[in-house]
Amino acid sequence: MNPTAPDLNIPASDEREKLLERAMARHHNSGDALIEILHTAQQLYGYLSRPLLSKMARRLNLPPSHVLGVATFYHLFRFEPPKKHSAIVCLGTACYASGAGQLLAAAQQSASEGEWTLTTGRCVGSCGLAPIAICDGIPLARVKPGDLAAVLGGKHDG
Amino acid sequence: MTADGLRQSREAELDRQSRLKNRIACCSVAGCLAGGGDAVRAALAEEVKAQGASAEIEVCGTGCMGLCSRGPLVRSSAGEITYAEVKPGDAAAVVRSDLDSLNGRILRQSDPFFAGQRRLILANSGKVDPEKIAGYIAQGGYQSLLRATSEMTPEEIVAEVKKSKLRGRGGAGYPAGLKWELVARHPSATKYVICNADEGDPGAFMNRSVLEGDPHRVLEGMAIAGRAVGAQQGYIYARGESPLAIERIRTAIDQAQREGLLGGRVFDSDFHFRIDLRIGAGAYVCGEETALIASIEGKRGQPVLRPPYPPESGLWGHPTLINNVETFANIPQIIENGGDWFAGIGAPASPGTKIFAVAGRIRNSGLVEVPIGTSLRTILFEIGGGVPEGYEFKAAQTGGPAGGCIPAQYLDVPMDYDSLTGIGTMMGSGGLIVMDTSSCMVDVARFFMEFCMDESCGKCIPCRAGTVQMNEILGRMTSGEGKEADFAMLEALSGLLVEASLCGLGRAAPNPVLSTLRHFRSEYDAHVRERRCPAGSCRMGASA
Amino acid sequence: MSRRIVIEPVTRLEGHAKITVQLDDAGQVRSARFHVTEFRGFEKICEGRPFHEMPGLMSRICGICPVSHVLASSKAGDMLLGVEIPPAATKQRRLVNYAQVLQSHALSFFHLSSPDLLLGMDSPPEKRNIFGLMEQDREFLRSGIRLRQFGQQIIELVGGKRIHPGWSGPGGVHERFTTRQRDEIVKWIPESIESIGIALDRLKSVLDSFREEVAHMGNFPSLFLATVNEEGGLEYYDGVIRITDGSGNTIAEALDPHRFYTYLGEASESYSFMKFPFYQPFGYPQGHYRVGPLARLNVAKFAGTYHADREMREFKQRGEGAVCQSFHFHLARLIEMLHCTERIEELMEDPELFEEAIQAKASLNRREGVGSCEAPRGTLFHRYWVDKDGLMTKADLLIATAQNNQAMNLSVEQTARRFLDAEPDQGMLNRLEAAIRCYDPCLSCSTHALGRMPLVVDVTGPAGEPVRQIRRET
Amino acid sequence: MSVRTLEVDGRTITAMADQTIFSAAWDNGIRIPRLCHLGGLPDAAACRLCLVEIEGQKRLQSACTTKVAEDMVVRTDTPALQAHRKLIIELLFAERNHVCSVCVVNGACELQTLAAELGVDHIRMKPQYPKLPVDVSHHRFGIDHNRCILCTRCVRVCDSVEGAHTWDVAGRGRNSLIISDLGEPWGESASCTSCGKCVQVCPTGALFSKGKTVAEMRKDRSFLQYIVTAREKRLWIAERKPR
Repeated sequence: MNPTAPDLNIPASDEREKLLERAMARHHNSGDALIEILHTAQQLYGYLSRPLLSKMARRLNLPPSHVLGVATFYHLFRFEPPKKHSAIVCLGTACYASGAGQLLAAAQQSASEGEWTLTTGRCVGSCGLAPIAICDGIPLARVKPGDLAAVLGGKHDG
Repeated sequence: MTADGLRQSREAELDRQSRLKNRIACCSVAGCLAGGGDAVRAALAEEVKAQGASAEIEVCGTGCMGLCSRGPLVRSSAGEITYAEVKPGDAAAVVRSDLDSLNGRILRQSDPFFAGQRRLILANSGKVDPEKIAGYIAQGGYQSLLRATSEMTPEEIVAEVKKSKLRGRGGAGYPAGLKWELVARHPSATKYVICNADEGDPGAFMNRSVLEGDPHRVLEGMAIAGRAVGAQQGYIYARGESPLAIERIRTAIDQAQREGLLGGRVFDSDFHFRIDLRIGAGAYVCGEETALIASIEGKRGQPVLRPPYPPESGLWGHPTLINNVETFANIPQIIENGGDWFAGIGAPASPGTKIFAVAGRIRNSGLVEVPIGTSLRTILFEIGGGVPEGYEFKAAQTGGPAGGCIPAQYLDVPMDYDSLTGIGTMMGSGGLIVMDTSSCMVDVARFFMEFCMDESCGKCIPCRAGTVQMNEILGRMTSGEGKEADFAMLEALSGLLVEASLCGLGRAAPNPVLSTLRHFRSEYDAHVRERRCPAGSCRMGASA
Repeated sequence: MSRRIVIEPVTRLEGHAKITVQLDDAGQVRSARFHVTEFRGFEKICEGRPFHEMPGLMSRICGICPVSHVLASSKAGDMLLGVEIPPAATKQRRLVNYAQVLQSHALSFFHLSSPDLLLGMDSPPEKRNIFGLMEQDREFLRSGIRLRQFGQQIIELVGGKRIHPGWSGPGGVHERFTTRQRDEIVKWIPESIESIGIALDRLKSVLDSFREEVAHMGNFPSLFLATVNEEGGLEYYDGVIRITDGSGNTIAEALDPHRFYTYLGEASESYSFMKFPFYQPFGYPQGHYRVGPLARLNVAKFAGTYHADREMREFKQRGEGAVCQSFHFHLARLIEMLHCTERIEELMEDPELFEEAIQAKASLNRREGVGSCEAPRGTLFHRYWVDKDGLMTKADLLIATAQNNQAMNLSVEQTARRFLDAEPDQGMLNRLEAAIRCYDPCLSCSTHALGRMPLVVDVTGPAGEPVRQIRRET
Repeated sequence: MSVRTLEVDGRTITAMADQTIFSAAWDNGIRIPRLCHLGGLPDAAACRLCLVEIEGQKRLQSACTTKVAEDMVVRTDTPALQAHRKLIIELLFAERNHVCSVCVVNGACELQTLAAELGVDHIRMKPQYPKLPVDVSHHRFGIDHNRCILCTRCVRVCDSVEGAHTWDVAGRGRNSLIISDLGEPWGESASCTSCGKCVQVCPTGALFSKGKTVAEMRKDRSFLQYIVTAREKRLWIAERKPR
């Protein structure tokens, strides 16, 4: 263990920490399970902070650079706290062919200052409903740029 | 579970079902759920309750029935009727089988969309609830695993799969039997079976629908494979972007383990087989088998040089059998009906059926399962209903970012592995996107190139930097800034990527460009020499 | 009728520029301007780079005087490290700086200016170049080429490469000076001193025929700025700044070059990318000053070497307190060459030059560093700011040619007034160029510019409308 | 160890059975270009410069990872291979910011040398010039990502020879970046032993010793051979060439 590594600021009583510890224990603190544990950590904390990554590196006996290298390789991992709402615009082929490009442009414009984290997906698997956007888990099928912009720009609260 | 237990379980469920007056199965995979399927199902359940018919009418979920563009779909066992575009308000009419008020949204089995298909892998769709193992068992599920563990030797299983001439459904079409044999013959004591469920092609959702709709079929196929090659551990590597599929697999594994169909001493044999789920985290390249293995090992999903191939040295250096979802889903029926039966379906060189995810400018978009070798015309114009009025067919894109475009003159080409390769595209995992004359083919190539650029793992230079430059050139062309010299550079870079890339992603990345250059060269010329987009839909076309 | 004449670019300069002569209705010169229309943005390139790379990077500013930039940059680096470098390193840097002045002056005088001086301003342009001179006086030109070679030889011997030496950096230099190198160098010295003497005699003998040019091509009182040593003698590497005026009076003494920005300001004009530096207490434009060979000989009280001192005494006789004619830059240049050669000879005998310690090791100790030295064209200042890791956050370069900017403009105007006839002819055009060429401006570094300007002469009417255009292909 | 006989570029050569084509060719004076391979490090087969044609094989194979075989016929320098290599070098130059004239290893850079050998005197594609950081927080060394070609030699030497695993690659594709520890400045890395091996194996000026100016940096890899040989043959005193 590295004595000079930054200390963790998460209180020991934190329930999430216990859950994470348990997840790591379930995988016998094996480095092979890194991606699984990153998933768990992100679910618990919303994103992967540096102290969190450092903690996992120590517990799983992995070099920190390896942990960050793996985490940043995959697009689903976040390193910043997510905003209040999240929207995914699908850019799969079918959606693209149905005008997802314009959809994304409209969404980007209205999401830039709002409370929405806007990401793009490569096919959410609902090609029959193209173009599709998913706002806070709710799919908007055959959505028009204006409607999506209204959702992202408005005081949508759900 | 014992053989008797399986039989009893099956009979009990069949008996229960036979006493029902009607089973109303609501499509409960991503496509229909996105269209409001959950609310429909809730409304139906409410309606049944309100009518006091809970004892005789069951409302359940089921796998993908195919016609996603007209979802949510609901299927009624009474009269074998499928209702399309069902809204919660239709609940009463559906429960009462009030056909008049559902007029125009009634699909019978004779509808060309259903009649033209041969559903083997998707056989349970509309019948089995993916969240309940009993339904799968009732349809004869796990019988093949029973056979494989109690009546067949591993060698016999491999022989049967070889006899079936099943080819891997992941895209390359490598004969599954040969792969199984390689792993089976390896003397290593530790071996693994991996199910590649990292279906990442944009526009492809076959595997996902199979996992969401009939997960046990895949588990059974994997277990049979484990028995055949001598592995005791299997992994399903699923896309992190498909939460529903992940949930369904998890449930299914739990159920199978609880029933003793997975785990130690399956059917009281000496066969032990566990399956664990591994979840990807958003990396297309992990569909490549060595990258997938790296990812399961907790590493960056970067491909490593082959050989050695996974059957020799795969997961943690042990012999590993990797097949994709659809391949494994084929296994139970091959064991059940025999390899010869399977070999008799579809094209002689590539037998069986194939699921295509048909989307884009087409009337009936969704999942279509047909015998391999069915012509594109049949799939698109008979089953798919053709392009909607006012549009004209231009090309179909197969094989995702690694594939190519099929122009109208090849509509009669049989959809099998070798024929598609012959016209410069590939079967791929089964995505089939229909484009009409308003699609700019240069922009289509650019779209796929951008995809490959974003998804390149960055390990080898040709793919990492070559995709950037190809994207740059295609971007230039679609903005009206293309140069004559760009053609030569595109070709040179394509050649480099095809020949020098480390893995399949890089080698296949130029395919959409090469294929569109081959079939739609005049469109490129118009962009570069005349500074116009004939389809009028790329960046240049839009601004003009 | 008011006309505007534009000449661009001025040929036989290291860089490109253009001249506009504005005429009034009477056909007289209203004003004349020397435009610098290129922009190179070297300061921008430096940002974010480690300061250790600066000497190498800065040497790329200019292919003519890379050494000057390397030295100023190295000295700024020394200051960032907070070290005094070993004597051997200082002496090596001095040696190379002398060599640099020698080769640059040789290029300016023999290759660029001597065709005008020896063939006459009105000789046909196709003859009035180095090839024309070659036909007339092969031996003379050869001696000039050899002199430049001598300077370059030293730079190559010590710095490794002739054009872009990276031998010096923050803290000192990177290779020891050897007796073998000395032996190579001393061979050249007698010949050099003789050649420079001959050139001096040649120049002095033709000066009478340039009476008009001497009097009207940049003859005006101004301030002069240069580095001098503690005794007030000629100094090129390390000293204090002294400023004198057109009558030889001392305006400022013993100014710290590391604080140049406290007494030198920079003004800008819309017509030029090049800044107009001025002496702050006098304001702009009154505070404009000249730097370079002429300024150095005016500011310094003596040279400190035998031959140069003799020539310098004679030189100072040409003015009253100060030599104000920019035409005498040429003469000053030759005297400096003589001085540099003598200094090189002295250094060859200096045991400290051969000492083992050549590098002061230290890590970053300051966040701001200034380095200055006398470049062939005048005083050069580099000022750097770095972050805590030593990455450059900002660079500010004050370059010799820029400091002569105002003087060049005045010279152009004066020349135009005197030599402009009713129609622009080649002799006039050439004199305008020659006026600029006195300063041997290195425009590429003073504007840090990149690119080429077409050669165009524009004549415009009262409202600025073009009357005619003269093109001259380079 | 048994011996194999094979043909490389028309010459018949012999090699140990466990030798790669690359090292067998090298032993016989046939130099195959490469940037990611370095004797003594595990191979990545990533730069694709050492690809060779092997008779009877459809695909080009990387010489650094392909073992020799009896009667193998290898061609290392066909026009097609040369064209690929030139293009790879061009791609590298266009990918980041490789301006030799202001680089610390100018004149001693493997990328530059290869470009010269292959006759790459200009690039025909659009330079990307991403604005990447320079990290000089380490007291002895610096890393300039603009000059990094992502060969991962540093990552490999740090992991397999030094054993510190300070370096790794973060991100992917064109956004790949070499990182130390959790992406903190190198100087704050707790795992770095400051051994400098990464600096010495770096083929370009991406990793450099601080205090070096343009064209001054020279890389010394003798330590690698020494460590590897010493481990294998227990030769603890390195043979050093007299300076």
